[in-house]
Amino acid sequence: MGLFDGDIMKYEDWNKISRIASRKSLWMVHFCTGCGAIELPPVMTSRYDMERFGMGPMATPRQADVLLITGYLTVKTLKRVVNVYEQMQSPKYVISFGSCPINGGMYWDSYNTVKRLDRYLPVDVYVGGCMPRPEGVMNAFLELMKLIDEGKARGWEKYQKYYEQYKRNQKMAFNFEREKDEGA
Amino acid sequence: MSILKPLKAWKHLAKKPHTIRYPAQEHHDMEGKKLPTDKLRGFHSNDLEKCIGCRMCGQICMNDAITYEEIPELEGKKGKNIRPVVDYGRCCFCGLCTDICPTKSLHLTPNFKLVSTDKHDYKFMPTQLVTKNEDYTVELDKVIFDADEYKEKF
Amino acid sequence: MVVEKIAVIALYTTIAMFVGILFMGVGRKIVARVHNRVGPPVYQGFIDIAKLLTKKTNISHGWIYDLALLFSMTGIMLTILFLPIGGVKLLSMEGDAFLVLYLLAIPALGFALGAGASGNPNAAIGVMRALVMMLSYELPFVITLIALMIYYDTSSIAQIVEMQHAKWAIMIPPFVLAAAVADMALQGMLMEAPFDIPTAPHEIASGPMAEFGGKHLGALMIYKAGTIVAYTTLFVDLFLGGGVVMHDGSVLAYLANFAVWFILIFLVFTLSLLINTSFPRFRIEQAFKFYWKYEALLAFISLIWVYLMVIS
Amino acid sequence: MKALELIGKGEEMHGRAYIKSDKEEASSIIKKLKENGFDHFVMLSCVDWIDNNEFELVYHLWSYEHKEHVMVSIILPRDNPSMSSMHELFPQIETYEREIHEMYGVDFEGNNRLTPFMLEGWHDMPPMRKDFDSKKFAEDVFDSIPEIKEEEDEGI
Repeated sequence: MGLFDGDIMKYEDWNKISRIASRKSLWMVHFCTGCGAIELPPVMTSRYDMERFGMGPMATPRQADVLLITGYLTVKTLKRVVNVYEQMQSPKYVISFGSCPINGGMYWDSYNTVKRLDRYLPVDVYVGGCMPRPEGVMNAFLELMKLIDEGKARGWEKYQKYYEQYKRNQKMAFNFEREKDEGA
Repeated sequence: MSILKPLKAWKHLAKKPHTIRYPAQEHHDMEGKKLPTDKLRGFHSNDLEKCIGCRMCGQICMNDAITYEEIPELEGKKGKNIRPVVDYGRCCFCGLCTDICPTKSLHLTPNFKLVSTDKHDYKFMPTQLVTKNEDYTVELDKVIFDADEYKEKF
Repeated sequence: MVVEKIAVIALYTTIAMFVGILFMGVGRKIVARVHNRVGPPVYQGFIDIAKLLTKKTNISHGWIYDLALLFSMTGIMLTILFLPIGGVKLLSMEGDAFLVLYLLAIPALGFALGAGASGNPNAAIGVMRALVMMLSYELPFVITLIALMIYYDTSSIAQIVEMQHAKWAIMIPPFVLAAAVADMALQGMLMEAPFDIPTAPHEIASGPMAEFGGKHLGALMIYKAGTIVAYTTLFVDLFLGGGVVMHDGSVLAYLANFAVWFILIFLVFTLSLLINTSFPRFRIEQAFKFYWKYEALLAFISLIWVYLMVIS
Repeated sequence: MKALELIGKGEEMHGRAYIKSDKEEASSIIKKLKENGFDHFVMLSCVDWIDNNEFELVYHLWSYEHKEHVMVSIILPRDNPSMSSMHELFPQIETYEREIHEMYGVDFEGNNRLTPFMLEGWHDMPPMRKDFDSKKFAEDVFDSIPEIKEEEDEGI
């Protein structure tokens, strides 16, 4: 790796190029978990047209950079979301939509909905609202671009660093009763 | 010929795009009014002078989103010295709290944009600094702020 | 001499890739305008590739997966080198029309090899469809090529281009028909609608590319850029005189030919994109039927017409 | 109403025929209805009447011929409720039975596909029963999951 160790280009400069490029070309994986998915069509199509910022929907997680958690997340969906998130190639970012992933939303007393997304996945940007309007969604994208440019969107590094804690929390949510019985 | 009918789509090449260039351009309706209208149910606004701390909003809230914060500086006024704090990680903007409010001090503004990297930003005490019709022109952080900030001002 | 030749070849392939990547961005802009949108900036292709090549992690599925991309990239570069670009011959020789036909199959096979090595079932379906598609568009395309070879009495693409100096092939009545057939074949080669079933993103999760990500996808996009230039140049060389307007060999003629070549491949690519934006997708057996029934019939008519012109 | 004439009992309720039945009789009633034009099985629902200590299973049928909606209701005891499966009559009933088995714990004899359907790794009481305290469960399970403890930021 002599190329990037300072022989030709400093590692920081290389990182900066990477950040500038990934800011202007965020591809999102088209995986809709909840009601917020319906706010995406106006954002993607001609009314708000997020392709202006180089964003576009991608069919597979391997090609994508952004994972959108559009609304509530059941335990069953969380398993799939974690699969998708781990298949994505870093740098990767997570945006959470609406009230539900922040603190449960209107499913705060539900038996099958995970209440706080940040205990299972590192979230880079939250959007408020139930659901956020397309302008709010656009604001979230712009905020994420700003964070990437400043080098502050480091959810994926956090996930690598605290991997054990995230895995433990995910396991606790996946088979909650079994774990509790074994513990008792 | 029906096979050539889809080619009508090419006429859009000569037209101006339909897109709203969002951060630079706001969404307007056909008459030039800003959208969304005043009726949009966005974040709350509360007139702390008018509010009497009756806890009605917290009781009717089905999402358990409203808790109360004590403000000692309000002691001596009519009612109790507690004021509602709304958790927007729970709120679903149904408007029941504004319907039940006996003094009509709590209402929903058309402000709906709040993007943050910290989930704790979503729990704050709504205050009222502007009248309802002017809400558009004011930035979100000028309308609402944290309970702590509010206390310092007194 | 050899060093000069290698430098020129490297320059040409670099320019071809550059033009291809630029065309990807321009293409997205044109598609967006037909959709009534604003669309990304025209340099979006460069940003996308830069982003993909600077990804931090990269998953490989074995050495076949890695080398297959190199295989298809080499195939497409060789194709570009055998085609006269603006009348400039790089590796042209007698009978290279047949060679180009063989070379056209190499990128698709390399692509298939890489996608097969990734082991994704969607990729397997996509590869199967891509190979069937290749089989379908080759028949009408080969017939039109034979018609050209009979008319110009040569099997060298460079000579076909030279003999079009006086009159482009598309101005001769039978070749109008043949050009229409070849344009639809080009649609299949570029995998644009209505023949985009091999990479249909909504059905089989972008097909052969399903497992590609990071640097591999970046390389794949460069390959895709190469195919755009190679196939449109092939069409321009065969029917539009290769963009040659001045034959005196001066520097001015060189630049003018290059500019005309650029404009012509842009027009051919734009036509392909506009067809892409306005038609729905054929199923694979419908595409096969379209090529082997209607297109092949039209190609045969033009071939017989040309034959009658030549013998009379 | 046509359905009431056919079966000879029941009452009209909000423009629909409502037939009360018991466990043994139900399948013969539904078979008779199916043979006489009520061939669209709409849905199977379950109500938990916790005060009476019983479940009510409601089979909804519709006839395109008579343009009539008929509900066949069966009362089951709340302890060890079981009912015979009707997937021979209507194959699609299997999925409804699966769901009700999972959400209420009603056992359907003869249905071989009573495997977990929407819940995964569920070991508690069926969640749609009224004595299941969803709020307490959510507090116990999801609020007990700890936050991610971050070290002091040293600029990753």
